[in-house]
Amino acid sequence: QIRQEAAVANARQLVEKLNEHCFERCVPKPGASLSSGETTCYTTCMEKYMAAWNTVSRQYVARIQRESAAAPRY
Amino acid sequence: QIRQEAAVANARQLVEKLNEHCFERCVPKPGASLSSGETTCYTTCMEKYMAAWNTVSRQYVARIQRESAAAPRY
Amino acid sequence: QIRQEAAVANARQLVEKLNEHCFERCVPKPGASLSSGETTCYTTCMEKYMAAWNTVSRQYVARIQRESAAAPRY
Amino acid sequence: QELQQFVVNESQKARIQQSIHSLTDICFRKCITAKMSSGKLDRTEEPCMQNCVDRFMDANMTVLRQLEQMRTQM
Amino acid sequence: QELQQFVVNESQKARIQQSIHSLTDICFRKCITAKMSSGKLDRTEEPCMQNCVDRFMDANMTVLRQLEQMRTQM
Amino acid sequence: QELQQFVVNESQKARIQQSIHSLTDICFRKCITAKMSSGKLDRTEEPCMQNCVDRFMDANMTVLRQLEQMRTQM
Repeated sequence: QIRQEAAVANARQLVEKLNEHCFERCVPKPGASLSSGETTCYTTCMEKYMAAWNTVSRQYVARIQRESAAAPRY
Repeated sequence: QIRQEAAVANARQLVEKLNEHCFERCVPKPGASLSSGETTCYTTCMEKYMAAWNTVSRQYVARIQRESAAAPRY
Repeated sequence: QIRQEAAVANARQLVEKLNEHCFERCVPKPGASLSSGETTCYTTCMEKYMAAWNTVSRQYVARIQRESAAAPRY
Repeated sequence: QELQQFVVNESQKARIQQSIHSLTDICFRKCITAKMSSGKLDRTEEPCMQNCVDRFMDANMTVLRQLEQMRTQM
Repeated sequence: QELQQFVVNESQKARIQQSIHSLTDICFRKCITAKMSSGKLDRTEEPCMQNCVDRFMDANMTVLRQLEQMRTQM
Repeated sequence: QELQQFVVNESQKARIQQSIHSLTDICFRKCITAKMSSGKLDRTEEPCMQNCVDRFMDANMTVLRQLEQMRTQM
């Protein structure tokens, strides 16, 4: 159960950060509704942010594993 | 008592954010004392930030209520 | 033991903030390795950030003490 | 059980407060760009703040819908 | 009761540490704008950092005083 | 004791997740600067994100090494 809560917190933070970046970039002047250009930008930005998050995860975890293999702790 | 602590934490965060924005804007080069121009700017900025916070609160809560009325959860 | 944990948390936050600022400034375009210019900039930035942290600590604590001496609380 | 309900309610409230702080931060930056001249929100700032809240939530909905879709496809 | 005093003291210390981190962050951004050439704070950076701390606290005082005033008027 | 191990593991995981969020934030800002045209990372963005993670960790190592050295000299 604790694990599930951690996963939810993790997903929530991803969405928060993503919104921060993509709203900043794709909606410079908020109007009476999201224009189709803004919506397209947002969807693209969202996919890119998640791709970036995946790349960072892979790279970071690989690095940590390499380092802990080089200097094992007993 | 928990409620009161929450209210204090809430007020504290408002003041923190407000200081962040207004100090950034109104005191570009900190000198030996706050000039009267800086003080005026700060007071105005503070009032505006609190007005903004009020507008956001009203708009956000109204939106949440509209949405939870449209899609009630049992 | 609680005190020690607090000290560790404090040091960790200093390092985090320092990395944020110095990486931002010294590594504008991350390449295949840190160039010697980037490394020098980083070391300098790190020392400056820690010097800044020391100055802020001294100034802040002195100010608090002055104020609590002027208006003692019973 | 009453206690549990109390905790749920309070943490929901805390989350709403958090969102309000974060939205005020984001939208103040976007909408209040002119020189500080009055402590009130002016004729362009007030609707900008309101639109900012609503567009942010529209965008957030888009994200959540897409995440939902991705989960179903897995 | 001693335990309670210990908790109060420690959380006060934690809050002071937090303020120091946040002030270092804000003032480093404001005062350290030149190229990193030395690890020490130079002749303009050191007083700028000190003034930054003091002016921030002056401004904070203004805010708290005004909030107090508003509360009395309610 | 199993419980303790569980807590240690989970909080380590939480710290790793935190680092991944923070690195994604920093590196997205550095590497994704062009107009959003595709949801995937393009030929320059992907290696930039990877290098960004690795260089950040190199720089972080430098900092930790220097802090260690300073502690030994005290």
